[in-house]
Parts: sequence; C-alpha cells; structure tokens
Amino acid sequence: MTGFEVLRAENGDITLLRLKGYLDAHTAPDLETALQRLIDEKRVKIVVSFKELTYISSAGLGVFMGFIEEVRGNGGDIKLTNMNQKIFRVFDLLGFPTLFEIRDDESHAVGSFAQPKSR
Amino acid sequence: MTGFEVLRAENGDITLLRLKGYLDAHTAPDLETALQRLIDEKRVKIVVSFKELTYISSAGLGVFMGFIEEVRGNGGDIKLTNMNQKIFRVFDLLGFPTLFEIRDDESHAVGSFAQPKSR
Amino acid sequence: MITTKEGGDGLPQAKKKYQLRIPSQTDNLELIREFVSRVARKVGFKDDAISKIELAVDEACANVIEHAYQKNAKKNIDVVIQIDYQKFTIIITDHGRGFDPKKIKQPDMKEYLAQMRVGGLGIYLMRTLMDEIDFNVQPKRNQVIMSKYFLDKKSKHSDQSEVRPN
Amino acid sequence: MITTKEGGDGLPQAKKKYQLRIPSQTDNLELIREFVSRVARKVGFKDDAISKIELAVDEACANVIEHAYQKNAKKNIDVVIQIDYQKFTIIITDHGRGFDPKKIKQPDMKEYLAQMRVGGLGIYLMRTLMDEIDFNVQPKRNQVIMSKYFLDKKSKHSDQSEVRPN
Ligand SMILES: Nc1ncnc2c1ncn2[C@@H]1O[C@H](COP(=O)(O)OP(=O)(O)O)[C@@H](O)[C@H]1O
Ligand SMILES: Nc1ncnc2c1ncn2[C@@H]1O[C@H](COP(=O)(O)OP(=O)(O)O)[C@@H](O)[C@H]1O
Repeated sequence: MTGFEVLRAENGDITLLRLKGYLDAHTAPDLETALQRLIDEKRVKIVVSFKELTYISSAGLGVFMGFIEEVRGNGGDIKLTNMNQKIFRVFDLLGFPTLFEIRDDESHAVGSFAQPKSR
Repeated sequence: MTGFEVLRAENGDITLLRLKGYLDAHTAPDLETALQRLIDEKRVKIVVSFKELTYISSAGLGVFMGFIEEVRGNGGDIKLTNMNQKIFRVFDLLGFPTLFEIRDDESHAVGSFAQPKSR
Repeated sequence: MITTKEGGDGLPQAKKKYQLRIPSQTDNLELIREFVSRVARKVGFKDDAISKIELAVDEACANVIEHAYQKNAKKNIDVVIQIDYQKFTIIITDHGRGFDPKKIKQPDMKEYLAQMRVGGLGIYLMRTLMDEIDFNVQPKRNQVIMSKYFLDKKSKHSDQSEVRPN
Repeated sequence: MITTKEGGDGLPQAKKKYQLRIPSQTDNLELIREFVSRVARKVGFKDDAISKIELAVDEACANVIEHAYQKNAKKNIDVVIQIDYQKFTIIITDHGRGFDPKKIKQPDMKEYLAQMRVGGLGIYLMRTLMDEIDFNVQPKRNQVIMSKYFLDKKSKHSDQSEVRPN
C-alpha cells in the first residue's frame, strides 16, 4: 500500500491506464514499470486517466517525458485525460500541453486513436 | 472551523446534542459552553449523539463528568448514544458505563426520558 | 515471519527517528495526533493500536500544554518517535514546570467515579494504552517516554497481525 | 482587516515555528506534504496557495533525498516552518552534498520541451510556485528558504481572501 495504484484496461489495441492516489518521487517508479511493460508488449496506444489522481510532482511528469519519444517512435502516443484543475496546473506551468495531448474525457482520447492514421 | 461542532435539536423538553468532528483539549470548551447554556435554560433532559464524533480524549470525557451531578440534581440526565467502537473503548477504559447511561440508539435514549419519572 | 525490518524502500527500519517541534497550543494537538498516527501506520500498526498510541500521545501533550507550560504558547513541545526492531517509542519533552510522577497515583477508578472528580484521567489512560511508560523529570527538562511493541506484549499469543511490511 | 495575527487561541501568530525532522526517504514525502499543508491551512491559506506550497516543498525535499543524500536513508531532512505577520517561510536543511545554485539555470521551457529532457523541473517549479526562494549552500549545510506572503504578492490587487482567522 504505497498510496498509488495503476489500473489497466484494454480496448482493442488501445490501453487505458487509470492512476489512483498520489504520484510523487516515491510512486513514480510504479508508473514507470507499468509504462515499460506496455512498451515491451508493443502496446503503444496509451490513454492515461488522471480522474482519481490526487497529487502529482515533477517526478510524475518526468515519467511521461521519459517515454513519449519511444512511444511515438513506435507509432503510438500517450494521451492524458480527466485531470482536475490542480493537476492540470502543474502540467500547464511546465508547458506540457504543447507537447502532450491533454483531453477532458477518456472516451474522446480513445476515439482519437481510432481514426486510422498513416504512420 | 475548529474541527468540532455541536448541533442542537429539541423534542419537547428533551434536547439532542449531536457532536461532530473531534473532541479534545482544544474543542472541549465548546461542548462545555453548549452544556452550560442548556443548564442556564433549565433544559436538563439531554441526549448526546456521538454518531459523527471521530475522536475523544480525556478532556472530552471530563466535560460530561463536570456536568452530570448538576444535571441530575435538577431532575435531568445526560444520556450518551451512537458511539463507535473506538470512542466507546475510551469511555469503557475509564469505567464510565457504570456512571452514565450509554445507549446504541438515539431514539431509545429519548424514549427512556419520556417515561414519567417521579423526582 | 516478522517483516517490519524492511521499510518502504527496503531499508532497515532500525533506529529510525521522526521528530516534531511545535508550539504548545491545544489547536496543535490534532497535528500531533496526525503525525504520530501516520508514522505508526507506516511501520505497520493497525487501526486499533494506532488509536491507542494517538490517544496516549494526545494526553501527554495536553498535559504539557496545560500543566508544564500553563498555556504559554511561546513554548515548544518536542515529540520524537524512535523506531527499532521491537518497538515504537514516543518521547515527549518539555522545558516547563516539572512534577513528581511518584506523587501521581493511579486513581482507583471506582473511588474516582464515585466522587465524579473532573480531570486526573490522562496519566491513567496513558498507562493503560501503552506497553511501557516512564516519566523522566529533571530540573528544566521533563520527558514522558512511552512504548508500544510491534508484537503485542499484552495479549497472550503474539499478535503478528499488528505487523506488516510497509 | 487582516486577522492572521490571531492564532486559534487568540494568541499572536508572530514568530511561530514548526519543525519536522524526518529520515531522508521518498516514502516520507507524503508525511512532509501533509505536515506543511496542515500548518498552512491553520494560518489561513486557501486550497490554491496550499497546493502550491505543498508542491514546492515536495520538490525541495525530493531533491535532498535524491541529490544531497543520494538515497542514503540514514540521513535526516529538516523542514522548518516560520510564520510571522506577513509571510510563511519554509526552510529545508540538509547536511549532504551541496551544489552551486548559480549553476542551475532556469530552464528555457521551450527549449527544454523540444529536447524532451527528463528531470530538471523541480527548481523551476519551486521558483514559479513561491513568492521568494533562496538557496544557502555552505560546506556541510545546505538550505532552501522559500516564502509565501499572506497577501498575494503576485496578484495586482491584494488578495485578502487568502487570509482568514483560524
Ligand atoms: N507534563 C506535566 N507537567 C506538569 N505536571 C503534570 C504534567 N502531566 C501531569 N501533571 C500533573 O499530574 C496531574 C494528573 O495528570 P492527568 O492524569 O493527566 O490529569 P489532568 O491533566 O486531567 O489533571 C495533573 O493534574 C498535573 O498536576
Ligand atoms: N538539494 C540538492 N542538493 C544537491 N544538488 C541539488 C539539490 N537540488 C538540486 N540539485 C541539483 O540541481 C539540479 C536541478 O534540480 P531540479 O530542477 O530539481 O531537477 P531534478 O532534480 O529533476 O534533476 C539537479 O539535477 C541537481 O544536480
């Protein structure tokens, strides 16, 4: 019980990761593990839901930064959804919205993968 | 906002005090004030509900001890109800159940006042 | 079987120390309880033991605020938690007015209740709730030292469910 | 108008000090955040300011754990909160490996993002979230000193809603 959990669900070739609790320097390695596993399985269309995340620090943001190039290089993406204001502010302060697709809603993010897209 | 509240409701000559939050050395004076006011108003049939109380220390227990004689001397009583296990344990450790009527349920405590009783 | 030796980072838990120094005001009791509860939970105590530790510490600190410092909020209370393999120890230190713990008798609860005396319950509760308690009163420095064992000393069978890795 | 001078007991809030000393482990960051948040709430900050203070302190302590002590959990972090009439100051002290804060440039965020570099965001966040920040690095003792004013320095109108009696 570290106060952080990653729940995984699949929808075709899209993977949904639901984050719960707090994502700080202590729990960031758990998210790293979850993302690394997806890459190993070649599941690179990833939607992350922040709906139940209560807190994030730069260690948490750094995890997304660490994987985005590789994921995109493999024809996938990491799309971020359902952030509350407090969490969005941290992403925003660091300019992440210019780099990541941040959506209000899970289903829109999933839908945006569905459109066939040439590599 | 001290983390403690006393809500008061009346039912004929019976007064119900609902405690909310934590009752410790910081908040015990608030309960003292509420009980003193009842005595000043000669409302001495008192039912106290602990349903929403999350914590009690000896300072809280001491308040009941400080008023019970006077209340009984005036033909009333202080009946305690709806304690959770953790709070009941504190009362129990200190032997309060031999001195105070402690009931599971508010309505039973109210009912037990209703029976006419000679002074 | 006992896994408390490992902390959250797989490091030994031995000789870990947590320290809080806080103004002597009753409105800080909540923060003190929260601090002690969190550390107790972290090292594996369950709700039941946590609420005993929390109450014992509250009583000790409320005494410091009221008796040792007599509500002078310019003074500080020190709450130190020391953790080793066997036990969780809380040391509460003040530099206020001392007292002779030998003169504080365990109240006879029957007699106590018969008299409906107000107060005088704190030290009794502390003794009842903790496994060990010691008062170390010196000129200008008073300490209450209270411990709870990871394996419940008071129950006959060793209650290993109190202990979990964290 | 400003009522922060009165603490919960009607005592002046000036020069109040809260101090936490805690092992240098990432699994203690939560406790540190909780401690700082509670004290900040107590003196009247609202959710918005509290979450900024909480994050800035987390970043500073995470740096101590990772860089100053390099994950040696035998070391301690000191978190001291000092409150006076105008501001809320947090001083984080370590006795580990120091660094030259002048060499840490504010990253150019555009360039940073273009390179997708991992890490290096903590100090930038701390500077952005707090009103004042100062690094005091000496042989064997490093401090980060961060302040937040009760009247919001950054907004043009003085944001008195940040302040309430407690
Ligand atoms: N930290 C302390 N400093 C000075 N005197 C104390 C301290 N703790 C307890 N005492 C003395 O011991 C007595 C009994 O304490 P306690 O059992 O907690 O009951 P209470 O605080 O309700 O009186 C107190 O009334 C006080 O005289
Ligand atoms: N407390 C500290 N002790 C030693 N070095 C530090 C400390 N804080 C920061 N640094 C140095 O400053 C750099 C930038 O810190 P920061 O912006 O927080 O990013 P990050 O910690 O993610 O690298 C760190 O990589 C480290 O070299």
